[in-house]
Amino acid sequence: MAATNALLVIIRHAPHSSNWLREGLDAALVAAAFGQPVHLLFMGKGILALLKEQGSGAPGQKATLPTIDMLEMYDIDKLWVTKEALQNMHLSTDSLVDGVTLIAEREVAGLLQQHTKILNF
Amino acid sequence: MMSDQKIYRYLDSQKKWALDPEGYLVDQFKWDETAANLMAEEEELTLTPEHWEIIHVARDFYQRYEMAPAMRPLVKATKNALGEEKGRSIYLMQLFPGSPPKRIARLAGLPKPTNCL
Amino acid sequence: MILHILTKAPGSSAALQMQQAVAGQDSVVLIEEAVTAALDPTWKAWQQCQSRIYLLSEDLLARGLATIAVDNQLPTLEMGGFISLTEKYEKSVTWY
Amino acid sequence: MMQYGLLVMGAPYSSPAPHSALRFAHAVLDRGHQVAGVFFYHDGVHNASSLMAPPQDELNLHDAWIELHQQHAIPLDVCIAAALRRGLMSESEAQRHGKQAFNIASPFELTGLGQLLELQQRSARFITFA
Repeated sequence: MAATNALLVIIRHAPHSSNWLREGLDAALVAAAFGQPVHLLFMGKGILALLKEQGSGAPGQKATLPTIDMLEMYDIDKLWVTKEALQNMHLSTDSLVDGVTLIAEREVAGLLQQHTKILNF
Repeated sequence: MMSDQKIYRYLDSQKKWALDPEGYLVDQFKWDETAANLMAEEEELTLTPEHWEIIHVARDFYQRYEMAPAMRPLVKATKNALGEEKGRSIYLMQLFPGSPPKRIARLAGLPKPTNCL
Repeated sequence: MILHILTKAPGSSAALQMQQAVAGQDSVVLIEEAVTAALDPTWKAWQQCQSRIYLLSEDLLARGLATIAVDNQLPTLEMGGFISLTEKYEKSVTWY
Repeated sequence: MMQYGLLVMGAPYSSPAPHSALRFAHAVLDRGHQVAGVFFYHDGVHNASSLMAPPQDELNLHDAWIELHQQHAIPLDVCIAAALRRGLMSESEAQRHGKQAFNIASPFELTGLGQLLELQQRSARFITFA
């Protein structure tokens, strides 16, 4: 993949732990709302945002899953996850929402190089 | 219950619908078509079947994604529900002049789109 | 080419994720809690980013780690050196 | 001479990020560069609270940012959604939300996330402190 003007938003925090996840996704949505192409890279516990069986509303906060589902309405369709991160958490792709693209951990560095704009959450 | 619970005024003389300082419903669950018509009247807008289609698109969007739609996703949701002809920002601007996402959210009884979006 | 800024200690998930993301030509600046890396000369990143990884001396001094960094022959830089690196690298990513 | 954009996401006195960002900003300016703007997001929005009252002999971060603004006319933008959620608001927002008090005033400006993206676009260098 050649250099891209898309904004890369890196998501590294899990739902229901802090507001990093929500505020990272908000930044991605706003960029997309302004017409900027946006790509998402999920690292570490950030992957938990993509679990398809997340309940709603618990505990007293807005659920993440509806926002993940909503990404396609903003034409955000690149959701990268590394195979190694999945393995570390003993998860398989079956537990994740549709539309996730698996990459190898050694591809992460290249991905960062290709994007001129990066926001890390 | 949404975060903004301060009652600023009422939409109707029977005080059935409380509004916040910006004219949004304080209690989303009290929304019905009568409330929508009253709010539209305040805005000097007459709701036609074309308006109602879009209001329902916005309500369905909120049901599914738990967020009132900003312009871009609203256009896409309209396109998905009602076809290419209507799924364009110019069409929404004609029906709801000014800021369609904000006006539609109000009329559809949704929380106002967050300031950032 | 990216300048990576790490603010958390080696062993933190921020540090591990940064190590995954560093490419050949990148540099790394360790600031805040990340300067505790001075205590661990066996940290993998020292090898991974040889000669392109630096500790911010102000943050070392504040934590009483300056002498240890010297003893372990680890490269340090002042705030001015940090600015120089940001001049050299168009992009930066902070890991926290 | 280059334009630097700074993103601050750490809260005062619970994260060293604001101190690092301030020191970095001064060093950048000493080098002859410019700071195009500082954007406060996530817990960084607390930097904008005018009700911050640390002990007298400690640096008041709120005042330090204002000093930076006064000396170099650097915009201090605060994400409005992140701020309101955390109980930080300007007088007009307080009225709009029916609140009794407010703690954000000029030169801090409540603004949308669009400003963050715009700052990133127009800065030759964009550095995050979190």
